[in-house]
Amino acid sequence: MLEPKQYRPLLSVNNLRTSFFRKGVELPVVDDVSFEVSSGETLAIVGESGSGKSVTSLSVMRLIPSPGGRIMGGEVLFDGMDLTMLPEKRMYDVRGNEIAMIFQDPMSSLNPVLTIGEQIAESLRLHKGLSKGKAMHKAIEILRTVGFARAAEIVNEYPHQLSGGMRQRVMIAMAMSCNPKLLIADEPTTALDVTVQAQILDLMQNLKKEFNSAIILITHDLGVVAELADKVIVMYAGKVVEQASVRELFNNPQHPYTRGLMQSVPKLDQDEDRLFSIGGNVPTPDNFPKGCRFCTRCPQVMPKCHQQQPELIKVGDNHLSRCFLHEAADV
Amino acid sequence: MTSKDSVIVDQPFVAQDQLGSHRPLWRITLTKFWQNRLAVIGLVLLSIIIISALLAPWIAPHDPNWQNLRMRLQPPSAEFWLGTDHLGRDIFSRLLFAGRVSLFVGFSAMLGAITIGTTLGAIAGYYGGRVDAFIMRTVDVVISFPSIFLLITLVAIFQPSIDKLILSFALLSWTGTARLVRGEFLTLKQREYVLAARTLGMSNMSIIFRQILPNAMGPIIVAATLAVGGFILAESALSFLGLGVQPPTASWGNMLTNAQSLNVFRNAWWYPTFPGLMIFITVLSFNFVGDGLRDALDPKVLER
Amino acid sequence: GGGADQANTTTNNQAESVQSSEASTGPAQGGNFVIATPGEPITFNELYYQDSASGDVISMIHAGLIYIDESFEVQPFIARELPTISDDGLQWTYHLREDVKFHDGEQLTAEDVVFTYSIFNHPDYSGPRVSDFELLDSVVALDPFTVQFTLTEPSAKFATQAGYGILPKHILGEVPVAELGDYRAYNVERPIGAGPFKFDSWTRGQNLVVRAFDDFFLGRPHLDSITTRFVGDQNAAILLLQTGQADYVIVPINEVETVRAIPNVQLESTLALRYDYIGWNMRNPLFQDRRVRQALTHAIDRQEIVETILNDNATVAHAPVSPLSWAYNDNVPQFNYDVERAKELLAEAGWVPGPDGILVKDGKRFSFEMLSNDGNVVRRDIGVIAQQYLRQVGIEVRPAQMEWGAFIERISPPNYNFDSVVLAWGLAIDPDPQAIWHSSEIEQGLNQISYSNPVVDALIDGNVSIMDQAERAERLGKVWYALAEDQPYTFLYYPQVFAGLSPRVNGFTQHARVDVFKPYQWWLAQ
Amino acid sequence: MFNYLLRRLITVIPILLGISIISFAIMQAAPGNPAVMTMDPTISAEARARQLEALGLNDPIPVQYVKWLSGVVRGDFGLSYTQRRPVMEMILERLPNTLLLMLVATILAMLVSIPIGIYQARKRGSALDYGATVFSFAGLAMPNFWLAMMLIMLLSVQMGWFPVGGVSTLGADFSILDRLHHLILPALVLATSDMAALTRYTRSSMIDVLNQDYIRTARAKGLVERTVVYRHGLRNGLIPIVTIFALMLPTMIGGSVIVETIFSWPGIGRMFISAVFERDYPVIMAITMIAAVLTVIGNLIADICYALLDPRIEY
Amino acid sequence: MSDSMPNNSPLQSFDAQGQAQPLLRVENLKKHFPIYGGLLKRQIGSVKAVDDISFVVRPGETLGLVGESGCGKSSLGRTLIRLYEPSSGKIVFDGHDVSNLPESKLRGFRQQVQMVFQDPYSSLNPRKTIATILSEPFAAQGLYKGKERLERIDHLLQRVGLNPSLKNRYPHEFSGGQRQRIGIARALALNPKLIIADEPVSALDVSIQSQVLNILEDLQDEFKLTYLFIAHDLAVVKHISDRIGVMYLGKMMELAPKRELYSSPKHPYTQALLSAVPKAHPDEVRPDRILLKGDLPSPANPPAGCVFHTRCPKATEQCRQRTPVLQEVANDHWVACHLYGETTSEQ
Ligand SMILES: Nc1ncnc2c1ncn2[C@@H]1O[C@H](COP(=O)(O)OP(=O)(O)OP(=O)(O)O)[C@@H](O)[C@H]1O
Ligand SMILES: Nc1ncnc2c1ncn2[C@@H]1O[C@H](COP(=O)(O)OP(=O)(O)OP(=O)(O)O)[C@@H](O)[C@H]1O
Ligand SMILES: [Mg+2]
Ligand SMILES: [Mg+2]
Repeated sequence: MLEPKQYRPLLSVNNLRTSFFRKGVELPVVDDVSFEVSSGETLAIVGESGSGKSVTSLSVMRLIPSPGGRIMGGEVLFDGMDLTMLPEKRMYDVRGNEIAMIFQDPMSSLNPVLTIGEQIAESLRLHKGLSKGKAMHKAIEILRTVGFARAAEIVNEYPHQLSGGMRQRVMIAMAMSCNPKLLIADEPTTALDVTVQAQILDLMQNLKKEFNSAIILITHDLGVVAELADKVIVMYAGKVVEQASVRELFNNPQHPYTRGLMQSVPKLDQDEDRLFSIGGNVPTPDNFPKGCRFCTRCPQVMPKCHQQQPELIKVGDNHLSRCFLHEAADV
Repeated sequence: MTSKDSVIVDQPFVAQDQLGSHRPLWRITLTKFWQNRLAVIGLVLLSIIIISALLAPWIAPHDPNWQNLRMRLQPPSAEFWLGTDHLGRDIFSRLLFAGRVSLFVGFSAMLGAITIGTTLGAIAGYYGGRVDAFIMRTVDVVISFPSIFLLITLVAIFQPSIDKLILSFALLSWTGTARLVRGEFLTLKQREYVLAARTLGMSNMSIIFRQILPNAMGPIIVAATLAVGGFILAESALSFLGLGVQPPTASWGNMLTNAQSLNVFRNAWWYPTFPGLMIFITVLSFNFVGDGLRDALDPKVLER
Repeated sequence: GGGADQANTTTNNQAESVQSSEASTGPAQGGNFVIATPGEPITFNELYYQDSASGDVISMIHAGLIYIDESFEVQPFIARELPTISDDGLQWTYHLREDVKFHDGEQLTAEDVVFTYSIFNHPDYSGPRVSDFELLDSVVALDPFTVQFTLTEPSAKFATQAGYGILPKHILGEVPVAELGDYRAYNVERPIGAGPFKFDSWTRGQNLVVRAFDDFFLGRPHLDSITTRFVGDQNAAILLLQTGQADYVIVPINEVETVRAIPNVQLESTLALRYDYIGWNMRNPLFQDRRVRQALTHAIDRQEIVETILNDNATVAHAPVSPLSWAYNDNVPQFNYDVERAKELLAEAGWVPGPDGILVKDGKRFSFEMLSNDGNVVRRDIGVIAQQYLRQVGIEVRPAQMEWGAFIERISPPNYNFDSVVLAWGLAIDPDPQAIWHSSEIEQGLNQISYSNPVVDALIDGNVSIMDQAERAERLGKVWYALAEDQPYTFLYYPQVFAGLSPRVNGFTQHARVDVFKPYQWWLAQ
Repeated sequence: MFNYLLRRLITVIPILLGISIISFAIMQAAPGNPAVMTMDPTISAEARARQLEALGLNDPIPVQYVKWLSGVVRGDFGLSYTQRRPVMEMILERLPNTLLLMLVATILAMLVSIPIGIYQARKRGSALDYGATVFSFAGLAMPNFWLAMMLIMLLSVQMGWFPVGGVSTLGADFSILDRLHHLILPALVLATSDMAALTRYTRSSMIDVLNQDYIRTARAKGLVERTVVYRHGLRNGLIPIVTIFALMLPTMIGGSVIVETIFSWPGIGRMFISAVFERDYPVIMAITMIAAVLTVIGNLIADICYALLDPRIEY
Repeated sequence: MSDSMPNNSPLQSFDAQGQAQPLLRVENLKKHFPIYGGLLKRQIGSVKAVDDISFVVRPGETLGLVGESGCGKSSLGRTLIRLYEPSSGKIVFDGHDVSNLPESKLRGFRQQVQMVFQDPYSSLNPRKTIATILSEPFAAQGLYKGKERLERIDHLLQRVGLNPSLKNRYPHEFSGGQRQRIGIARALALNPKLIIADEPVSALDVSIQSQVLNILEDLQDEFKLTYLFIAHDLAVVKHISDRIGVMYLGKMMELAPKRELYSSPKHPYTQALLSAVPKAHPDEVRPDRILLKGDLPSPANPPAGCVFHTRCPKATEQCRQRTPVLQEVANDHWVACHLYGETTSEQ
């Protein structure tokens, strides 16, 4: 799927650094993150809670809550333009139109006082200049594509009248309404039950084929990654620790964290006697270790790890990992 | 650092340094409070006011009730720092003593209202059912009472006195607290730590007092702080109508009663100004502090 | 005598010059005169009103047989002259003017007078004037313009009681007396009188307008109309005067200086027909000893109170009679400020200082409550001031204030539940001391402090039958003497009343007893 | 909706009954008989009895209550002790003035506080936010009679910009401008504390709302900030504010007592004060009940608005 | 006690199967929450959170309970531990019927059955130190005093892998995983026989989740604990349980030993549930997903007949009409579905 196409990424994030400030202290919540996504490609970002996945995606959208947070450096090249430099006015045209986003919690991500129709039509009227009636028409149409049989009625209903799975489908419909080139899905299924998650994953798979958009899929569920992603980056404490194609990552995880992560989840088709477990806790941004951020929990920690930050190192085709172990192996 | 116990083989990293520095609750609360500039200003002002009221007998330069009719409405001077009133009494000394009365009224009424409100609210919220329904219907009635009208009627027809004033204030203003506490109890009793306490076989009383109440204290304290200011203001309004604390006992409110005269307003600006200012500053400070406490005691700080 | 000469007038210089220049050209016609007052009237029927706000409006609308002038002399009004009184003092005959018309154009005749005065003694009459007419036996019209009153006993007092506004029989004649008090069609909505002004409109809470009555028997008033503006309180009234939105306000004694300071405003004043006092309830053993009461008066510096609190706008009182009255007599014992004397008297009465400095006798501390009503600023302060004065002689006073209703309740029969009270009496024109001082008034009347002195009783009995004023004055002088000596009250002072007038007001006469006096003489400079 | 309204109305009845019983009881418990107070102490016993009878004061207290209540149901609050005329009539003369004052004060409070509150929420930590915060605290701490007196002295007496009181210029023809001119100061004083409170509430409610996920969604859609704040934020932010409006009604009625007295405003607040001092119980009862009804209506309106604004509420 | 039981009850055969007497036996348990509404706030219906459920828990085993959100797992757990009053049915613990014991007599039961909660943030009182929280079980039951109590607390902390020196800290100073361990320590304090764990790892990150699961397993071995383990993550349940019950809309749909359940799920709902789990590896090829249509019906108004029939791909007319009964279709494998043989119960 990747090879024959001329490789020109739709989005390329280079050395992104986003920080929050608490009492004047900078908390580098996203630190030196780089990745690329092309049309038709799905990039998954995995990592534990607090590792900076959402902040990364919000940085792309330039929706970091401010005051409090700020993009400190790096560039976000989308279709050739650097979004971090774009005037706010131009950003309005990008958001929702060229890059759309869906969020984790469908319960709270829809405005409770506006009807579903109003909320979907809003984007269409704004970005596509459709009239009120036309936009509503289009909204019904999109709702059909995301699997609402009763689309014509749903447009007049309010979010609270829908179940979680339905709301998430509305969110997806809203995101897809303007045919965005890039869709960012921030943990779109985490809050949902498995059976509903299956419906949503199914829907996303179909949309991916249909629209040929690029997708950034944020999740902490490796199963979802295996199901949907083409490429994966693994984040830990604000840093990308490993990056690879999905097969490569599952077959040949390099970073001790990725490996630990994979071993610590119980699997349906295996009978493990005892789970592997990464001890300790994820460090919080106000006390990230000085060296490798994983050094406090790493089973293979070396003295060097406490001192120095490792770089991302190429460990295979399209496979990068941030660990001193690979250096040692090279030497 | 490693656990001595063999059971926990894979826990080598539970290190203290993972936890950051040890921050007891009061320290967090204090720090948060300290960050609120207005609240700190309020607290400082309040402390000054309360302390000087407490120390009134020692710091007042004059007998607050000593009249010198030949020295009526004297402007502020070295002898009378804030001037004299229409009976030649020293306003500064009276303000100090009046502070005791006003603060006493405010605090006592607050204690009454908060006690009633907390008790009933806790019972209603914790036990629910009929008790709850009964208490909440009572609240509905009392809360719909046009309380100022009732207050005026009450104090007017039963000769006003400090204790009746306090009682009326308390009886008419516990409803807000009751609703607040009930709401807190309704949510808190669903908290898993309360359920846990129940599964441990704790008695209802311990659960109410040891598990729920401490966690509901934040909003109660805030309400209490704001209430004191409210009552001081209410007393002054009644005093304006001649129905507050009765002379010769001085309260800030009734010092203003005598200052209502146009003559005083025109020719003795200091007389209406200072008691008014005291009320204003005190109430303002209570509100500042209450607001600061609201943030500082916000349980969200602790929950994540 | 010696009433009117006590009244004085102070006017701002500027205003005076305006006034004098206008005076030469004579009164101007027209204009709307604005009175600002906190009180709103209740009824315009003089037989039923009790409040001064109603009284003020009634003075504009109604006319009586006689009126009492600013020197407290009785003057004929609808009557052509003062009544002729039979030798036994029982028959009083009034001759009416023949040019008096009601506002609806009907002629006022003797029938109307008879009609009006018959109501007082009607068994169904429930108004507040019953006691005034207990001695009235009958009233008849001798001819269309002559009325004769017959009394059961001679009464000097009756001379002043013929001032009630005459009601039109042609309108009220059919109304049962029992319903008259609540007959709103007349009493409130459309009062018809023979006075100088016709009722025009009443917007409650805002204002009441009366208009000049063209056929008023003394000629059309100078003013076109008088508007009484109802305001929230005295302060508001004074502010209206200052901002030129009112022409006349009654100035409370504690605001006199305020008004005096307003440029161009005229301040009129006269001694009020009133005295303020502290009453000692003799049901309480504390006050049963005359020496104690005298000591109490000695201990309070009334002169200082007058000079300071009242800004000298009052005169120290020693007896329950106004200096304005012909019955006034200053030959009475005076108990002026003398702390030592007070202490002596208390010691004589057996009071000795206790451990805390408060006097004790038979194990009882000299401590009592001094009640006043909250409406009155000055009287409320007096309680506080008295507390300090009496403290000097070892007596503890606990000042207390009550809202007026509750206050009256407590000091009136059958409760008499008080130790001492700060209050004032507004006096009637006739100086009869019966109602307040006679021991027969203890059970039901106004003798709230339960004063009882057989000598005084005897002097009071029959005083009203003495038709000779000088003779009666002498007798009353003895009453004043006895009362002053007994000190059932500490007589405080006779206050002045003040009227604040806008600079354009002319022809205003200050009267000690009524706020609205001869409004038909008022006029406004253009 | 109809059912909901009906249900709410039904719950109002016991509340009003409770209030009336308590008020009635308090007045009965008061020492002495106020009706007697207005009578001449020297009148005959029969005349007195007759008057008491006429006022219905000879009945046992529960009977008096029931009579009173049955009158009230028919819109008859009895006769005023002092004025001897139907209380209802007296109230109808005054109530419109009070309502007008309250209405203008409410509008004033809304117009000032909501935009400021929103601005504060958007520009948290700005100088203006800080300033408005201090101001709204000051508004809450200011005794209103005090403020009223200061404003009169300053703006009416010293500067002469406003009349010192009353509803309209004497003798002048009716004009809206003149009315407004008289309304501004009393309405401002009446509105002050609510204005302050409302500003605080709007601020915190909007801060709350602007932190919600759906606001982030709206931003992610590319909506301009104005649309995000007003279309998506305000509608949600207003929902809790509606409750504050309901709470404002009773404080405003209460505030009218003092404001009307100071500004010589002929409303029920001022009438209440005179009635209290004259112990005119029928008037006191009537005004208390009317204030209660207004309070309850305020709550009702709030509930209805709540239901209208928030589609999640089921009725 | 057993004579009150109907003959065809699954309980009987469970008993017969079990090596020992069951630790917990649940018979026809219902928990209905009333719904109030209408003009007079009368009860107008009820949420059938737990609707006629019967099963046993054998000593020493882990019984897993799975099901989608809102299917009544927590309600069941809380009713079992008598946090909720059962609407009807019987709870027999260790041979004693505890379903109707008054609050005052529950003390003994409370010592033996404990609960671990889902939310590590709300399950510890934020205003109390860890030491206080852990001393509460002893205080409530009047066990141990003074120094001994403190020693116990230290011991408990060590058991769950926490440094006892941290005991004077407040919950907010701990991470989610650590808090969950404190919650486990509290449940362990009274040496219970049965622990009901209501989604103890759902709120935790994957890497932390395994720490807690391991501790639970270790403790079970050490103290011979019995678990009722509630979760919605099928993989986690499978990892820790011996037998698994699948719930749907307040009913038990299938109950079987874990391997049996995963290898040959019988109930169409179980089948759909299992097929919905995302694949563990990108290369994995699986038969097509069984996508359930529609949404979970409201437990206030469950469908008649089989509650699953509205979404069941294999539903027949009979499913719409009759409620299937849980019956044994293979060794220790129980299913409530009309596809497996005739049942007699009529609705
Ligand atoms: N508005 C904010 N203010 C301060 N810190 C923030 C804010 N938003 C996020 N952070 C911090 O940034 C870090 C990364 O947060 P982020 O939301 O990106 O994590 P995540 O990987 O998306 O986690 P999750 O899986 O929980 O969604 C966290 O430590 C968080 O505390
Ligand atoms: N206290 C309660 N009062 C009323 N209804 C309740 C109560 N507790 C739970 N319910 C209802 O009972 C049903 C079952 O809820 P329960 O919490 O037992 O589900 P669950 O399976 O634990 O779900 P989850 O996976 O979300 O925890 C739900 O519809 C819920 O709304
Ligand atoms: Mg996130
Ligand atoms: Mg649950």
